[in-house]
Amino acid sequence: MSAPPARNPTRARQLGFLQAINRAQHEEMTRDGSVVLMGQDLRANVFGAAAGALDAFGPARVRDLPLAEAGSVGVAAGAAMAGLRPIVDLTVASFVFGAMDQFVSQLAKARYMFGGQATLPVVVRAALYYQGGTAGHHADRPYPMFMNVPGLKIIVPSTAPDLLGLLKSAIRDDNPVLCFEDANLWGRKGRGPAIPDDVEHLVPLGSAAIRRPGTDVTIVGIGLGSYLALEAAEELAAEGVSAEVIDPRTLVPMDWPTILGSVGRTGRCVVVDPANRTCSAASEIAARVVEDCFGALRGPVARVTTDDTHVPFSPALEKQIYPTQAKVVAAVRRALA
Amino acid sequence: MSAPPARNPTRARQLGFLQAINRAQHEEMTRDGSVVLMGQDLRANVFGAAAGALDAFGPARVRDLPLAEAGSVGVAAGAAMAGLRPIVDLTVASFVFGAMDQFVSQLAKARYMFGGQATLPVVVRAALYYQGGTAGHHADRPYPMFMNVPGLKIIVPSTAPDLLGLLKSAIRDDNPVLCFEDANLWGRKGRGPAIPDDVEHLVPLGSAAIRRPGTDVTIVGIGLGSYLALEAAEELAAEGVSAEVIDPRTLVPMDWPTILGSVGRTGRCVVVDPANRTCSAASEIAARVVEDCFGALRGPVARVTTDDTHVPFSPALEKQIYPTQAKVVAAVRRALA
Amino acid sequence: MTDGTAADPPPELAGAEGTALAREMMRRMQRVRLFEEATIALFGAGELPAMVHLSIGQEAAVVGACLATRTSDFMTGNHRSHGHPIAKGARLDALMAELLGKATGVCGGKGGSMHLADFSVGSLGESGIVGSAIPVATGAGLAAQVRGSGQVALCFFGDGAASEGVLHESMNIAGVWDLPVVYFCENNGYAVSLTAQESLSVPDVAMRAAGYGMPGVTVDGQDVLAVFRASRDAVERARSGAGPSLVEAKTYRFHEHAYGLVVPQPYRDQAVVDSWFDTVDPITLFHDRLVASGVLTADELGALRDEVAAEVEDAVAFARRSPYPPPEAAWTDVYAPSAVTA
Amino acid sequence: MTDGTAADPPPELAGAEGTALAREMMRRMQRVRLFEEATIALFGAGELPAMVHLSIGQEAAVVGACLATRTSDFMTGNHRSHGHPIAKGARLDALMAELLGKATGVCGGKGGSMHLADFSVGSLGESGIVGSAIPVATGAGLAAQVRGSGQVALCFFGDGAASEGVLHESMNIAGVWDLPVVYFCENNGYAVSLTAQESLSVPDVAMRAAGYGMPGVTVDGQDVLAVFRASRDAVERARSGAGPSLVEAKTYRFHEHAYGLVVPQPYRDQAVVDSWFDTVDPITLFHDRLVASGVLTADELGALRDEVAAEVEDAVAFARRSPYPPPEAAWTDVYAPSAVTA
Ligand SMILES: Cc1ncc(C[n+]2csc(CCOP(=O)(O)OP(=O)(O)O)c2C)c(N)n1
Ligand SMILES: Cc1ncc(C[n+]2csc(CCOP(=O)(O)OP(=O)(O)O)c2C)c(N)n1
Ligand SMILES: [Mg+2]
Ligand SMILES: [Mg+2]
Repeated sequence: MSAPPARNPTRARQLGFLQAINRAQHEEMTRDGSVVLMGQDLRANVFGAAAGALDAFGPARVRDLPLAEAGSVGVAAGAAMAGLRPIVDLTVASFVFGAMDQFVSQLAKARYMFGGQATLPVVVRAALYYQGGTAGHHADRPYPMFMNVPGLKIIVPSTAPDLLGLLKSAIRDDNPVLCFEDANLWGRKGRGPAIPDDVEHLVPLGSAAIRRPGTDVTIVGIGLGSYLALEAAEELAAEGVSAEVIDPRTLVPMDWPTILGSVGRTGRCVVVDPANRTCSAASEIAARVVEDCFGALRGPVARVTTDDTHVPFSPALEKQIYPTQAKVVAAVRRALA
Repeated sequence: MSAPPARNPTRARQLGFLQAINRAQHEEMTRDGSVVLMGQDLRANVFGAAAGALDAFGPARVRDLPLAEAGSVGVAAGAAMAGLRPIVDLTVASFVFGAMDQFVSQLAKARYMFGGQATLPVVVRAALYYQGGTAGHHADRPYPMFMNVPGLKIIVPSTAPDLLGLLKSAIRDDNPVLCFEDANLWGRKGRGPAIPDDVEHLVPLGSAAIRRPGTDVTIVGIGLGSYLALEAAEELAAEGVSAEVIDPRTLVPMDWPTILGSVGRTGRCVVVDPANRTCSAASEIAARVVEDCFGALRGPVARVTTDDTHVPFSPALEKQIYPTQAKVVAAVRRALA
Repeated sequence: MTDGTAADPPPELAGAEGTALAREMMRRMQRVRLFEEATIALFGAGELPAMVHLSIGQEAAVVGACLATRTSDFMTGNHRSHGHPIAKGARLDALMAELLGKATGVCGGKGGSMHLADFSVGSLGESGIVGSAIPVATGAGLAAQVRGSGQVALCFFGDGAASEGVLHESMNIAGVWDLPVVYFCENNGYAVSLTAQESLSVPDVAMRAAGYGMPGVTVDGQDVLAVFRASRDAVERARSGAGPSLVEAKTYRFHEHAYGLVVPQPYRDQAVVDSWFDTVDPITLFHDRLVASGVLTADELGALRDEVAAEVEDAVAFARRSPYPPPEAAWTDVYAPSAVTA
Repeated sequence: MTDGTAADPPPELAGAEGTALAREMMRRMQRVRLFEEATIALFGAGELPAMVHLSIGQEAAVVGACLATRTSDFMTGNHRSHGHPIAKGARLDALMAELLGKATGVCGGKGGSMHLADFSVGSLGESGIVGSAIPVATGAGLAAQVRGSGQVALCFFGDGAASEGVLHESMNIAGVWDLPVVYFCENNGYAVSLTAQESLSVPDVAMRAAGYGMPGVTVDGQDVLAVFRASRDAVERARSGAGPSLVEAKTYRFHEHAYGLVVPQPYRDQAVVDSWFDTVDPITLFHDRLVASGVLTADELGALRDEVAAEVEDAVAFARRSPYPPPEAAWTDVYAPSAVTA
């Protein structure tokens, strides 16, 4: 959790994950005076994505929150109903649970229950802080729970350009958007298409990215899972297997045409999802694939997920429970068998 | 929410849903002095399952809780770690969200994170109170969210005998068990095998029930969904389709051998689940079926769920969004196509 | 004044402006009362899809608080939902249509009795999840502060809700940030069957205000003027930038927790409850006070009641003749349209 | 006593029993201090898998509170987790092994630095989720009450955690039910970089006690005896059945929020922080007081420190030579064995 170097426009094309957040927030707060930023330790920039925000936008729009997750999300909901566009930095995804009622009963439902009177342009950010020895209370990957709640949008960007573009779209979106940031990617520099320098680099919510075209199997990879998928695809290419790798980028709304279209072509599907296995995003994708692509399907849809256990502290234990390149390769072999 | 008639042993074989709860709680509290009951409006028996409890077991063991969901579940967790076996009646499943952090961070994780030192024999009960005009804040069916959390067990009984036997097993279980009670079944009398009069009528957690044997398609039905499945099966029988109906009864641990064995025989599967569609229990079952039974599968696995919308108040709207017998029949036809 | 027992009108009700205020207080209390009596009739006739929680007995609390705010101020509340928007100035017809699940309902028939909201009068919605709207009001206060709009947020909650953690989190945030919020507790002595004594570790909810560095007062919730005064002070404080306050009105729920809810075991003495209609009815108390102090005559007050009765009758007729929402409304308003699309 | 500046020992520390208590206070404070200094060294050497939150500077608060309880009493705490079980009497070797993720760790290597628990001394676990263990302690108090065991539950939380809703819910429930719980706030002035002033709407957390009908006191958290006295009163009250209390110790966090956490922007004056080691070190303060009042000599205290140093050294050696858990431990303890099986 050390600070990133200050945002440097000349390095925009090699933008890091935290700088992407910083730039998205900075640009959108500049563009729209109703965007406010609330979170923990923003002034001290403990998590590294808030550099310069307080100086640039002042204490009315950049606020350090007391420890109160339900209060924080609920205050954002009310502020949104009354005209602001809050961004709430809950820092670590394991801290979302205390706010669950506010997510479900207020953020997700208010617009519907009040017949469209309410608009809730709220972005809630939280890092998926797993695989780093932080143990069971800091390493959750809870986005599947939120996928079960209509009314919320969910993004899980995996590249810095995507994070920049998706977060900017999220801030402009009139719906509550949860942004889950895979902390294992904090260190990686941007990849994919070069980022334009202008402030209109937007990635629309609900559009997946085909990271690598292929013909034999579709590997859908979420967050860090998209990298594992790419690495597995390269390993498999050496054996003559051509894998198409898709990063959904947005989980709600999911880009079904891209995913189902791909499986329709390849006839095989593996999903790589860092969430716990049962009722994971992978489960949803597998269920939808078998429901809508059964005719094209030539093998089982395999899920590569975190095991249904908690995150152990000991590094000797922790590394075993997550998806790995080897597990993805094995799953592809199962899907091809 | 009117009171059920007082528990009457001579009617045990035609036990209603609320009486089954009452009897399970009464028998287990009699059997084990460490079982305590906490909930809202127990003394006044507003929800109808607490008749006589206060008189029988006294105010130390039967407690009306202030409105504080996180506090209630967390207090139960702590009491369990210190030797009690609490039953918490949260009344309506839409009220669980305020306690989510306590469910996830304490109830589900404490045993694991403390290396097995903690034992958490806690039962949390909540009614699935949908389809009755209560609108968005009382009609949630949130069990899939909890299925994504290892360490919790989850039961969704659909008959009074099962509720009795599962709840008794849950109270004796050394793990946290969430009991979701489909309120649409409150009015139904017991069905299935006659209930023995003795106090050892136990249904083990993790065992599904085959409600109806069949050969052409497996219909897995959860809660009220198991009745819709049976009714659909009867309708389909008239057309010569033989449907096997399975009620999982426990969602965690799921009785996979029974479900997968059935699909292995029938080659077709439809899942009826009152939860919201995305990341539902139906999604998990479909994903597992396609992963493990692909070779046997002769058609798409169809999910019949509640639509991904909120529960509208107007009766003109509400009835459309849930699974119905007609939707199940249509899904079976899709699966057979 | 014709005899020695008549008092002078209190300063707030003196003069033409005072008379207008008195009228408005009575009008809104009558609106709550007669709207809800109509609701009882509709419930009895089987015209309501689900149970309803009534504010009868609590009219002075909700009206006294709301009349201390402006229409442009914000408000949230709870499952006992009818009184709040009525007192805030919402139209009765759209509220009644909502109770019947009609398309013309204030929430298009999608919210229902526990979840009324009328954004046009600052009513940001009532929560069926007890306590859950408390941070929402707090956030509306934050928006007012950030935008410098001069608006205030009024946050209704019950004695039962006072035990919920979000109240603590909200009052603390409001206290730290000096947000323009008035936390208003309708302490009617019960959370369903649980007495306030059993759910609260202090006799008065207002005693908790000091723990948040804000003023807290307990007032007679049957006295609309006392409630109005305490609320006006709190609203002024909030509007001036001095921060939040807590006002607690001790009041009475005359009816059962909800129409449609049978509580099997008695938890309060029905004879005592019945006597409240004679002893602590806020409308009768105010009526008699207005007449005694010469602000309005019994005839004027009778005429006002008739006006409101007609308004309620119209609302019921409007609700009845309104259509149900079209089937596709079940799936709309889950999301707002997106700004950025592919 | 050799000169006029020496004071008589305070009554708690007088006589043989008093000397034993003083020894134990010092021993446990030294255990916390030296254990954590060893932790810093291990962290620097790259032997710790993740960051650690230290209680250095807060030893008087945690030890004063814990020594007011019995081993059989319950305790919960938070991410700043080492001091609590140490002060409650846990063995250092199993704690240190836990920090290294070893099989012999008190949690089998599955909890780690933020989540120590030693049920054998009543330590029911520390929570990495701030505030989340507060109701757990409250529930332990409930169990003690229901079972009539005479046990008390000690609940540690920070100034940051004081803003969490579960504290309110827990204190209210404890207040209503007169549970034997001592809510103990280690107010070290900061929640990471946020000052207590910025996160709390009152100057003292103890000011909130009145809102729950319980006594609340603020004590000097650097004075182990003052903390002990306040805690003893609260524990006695709880054990007697009179209900919960809130004790707030104003204390100082000498080190950064966590070793391994770089805070980019300074939020406190490092020169002031550095001066604390000289001015408000609870161990130095107690040491000088014991010597001045003739309870223990400097030599005796030096020997005691050496004993503890050896104990810590052994703990480190034990932890280092212990094996990692077997791979399959990743999947055990998710569930306890079931009583009822098919
Ligand atoms: C979170 C939550 N828990 C429980 C309920 C069920 N419930 C509805 S109203 C109520 C009592 C609320 O009491 P109070 O806040 O005093 O409001 P009142 O009904 O007296 O107006 C309860 C327990 C609920 N709606 N939401
Ligand atoms: C629910 C939750 N929110 C945020 C965090 C991140 N965090 C860890 S410690 C801490 C500060 C806690 O402050 P305080 O309660 O005063 O304890 P201290 O660290 O000062 O001992 C924060 C914000 C967390 N662990 N849990
Ligand atoms: Mg009440
Ligand atoms: Mg602190």
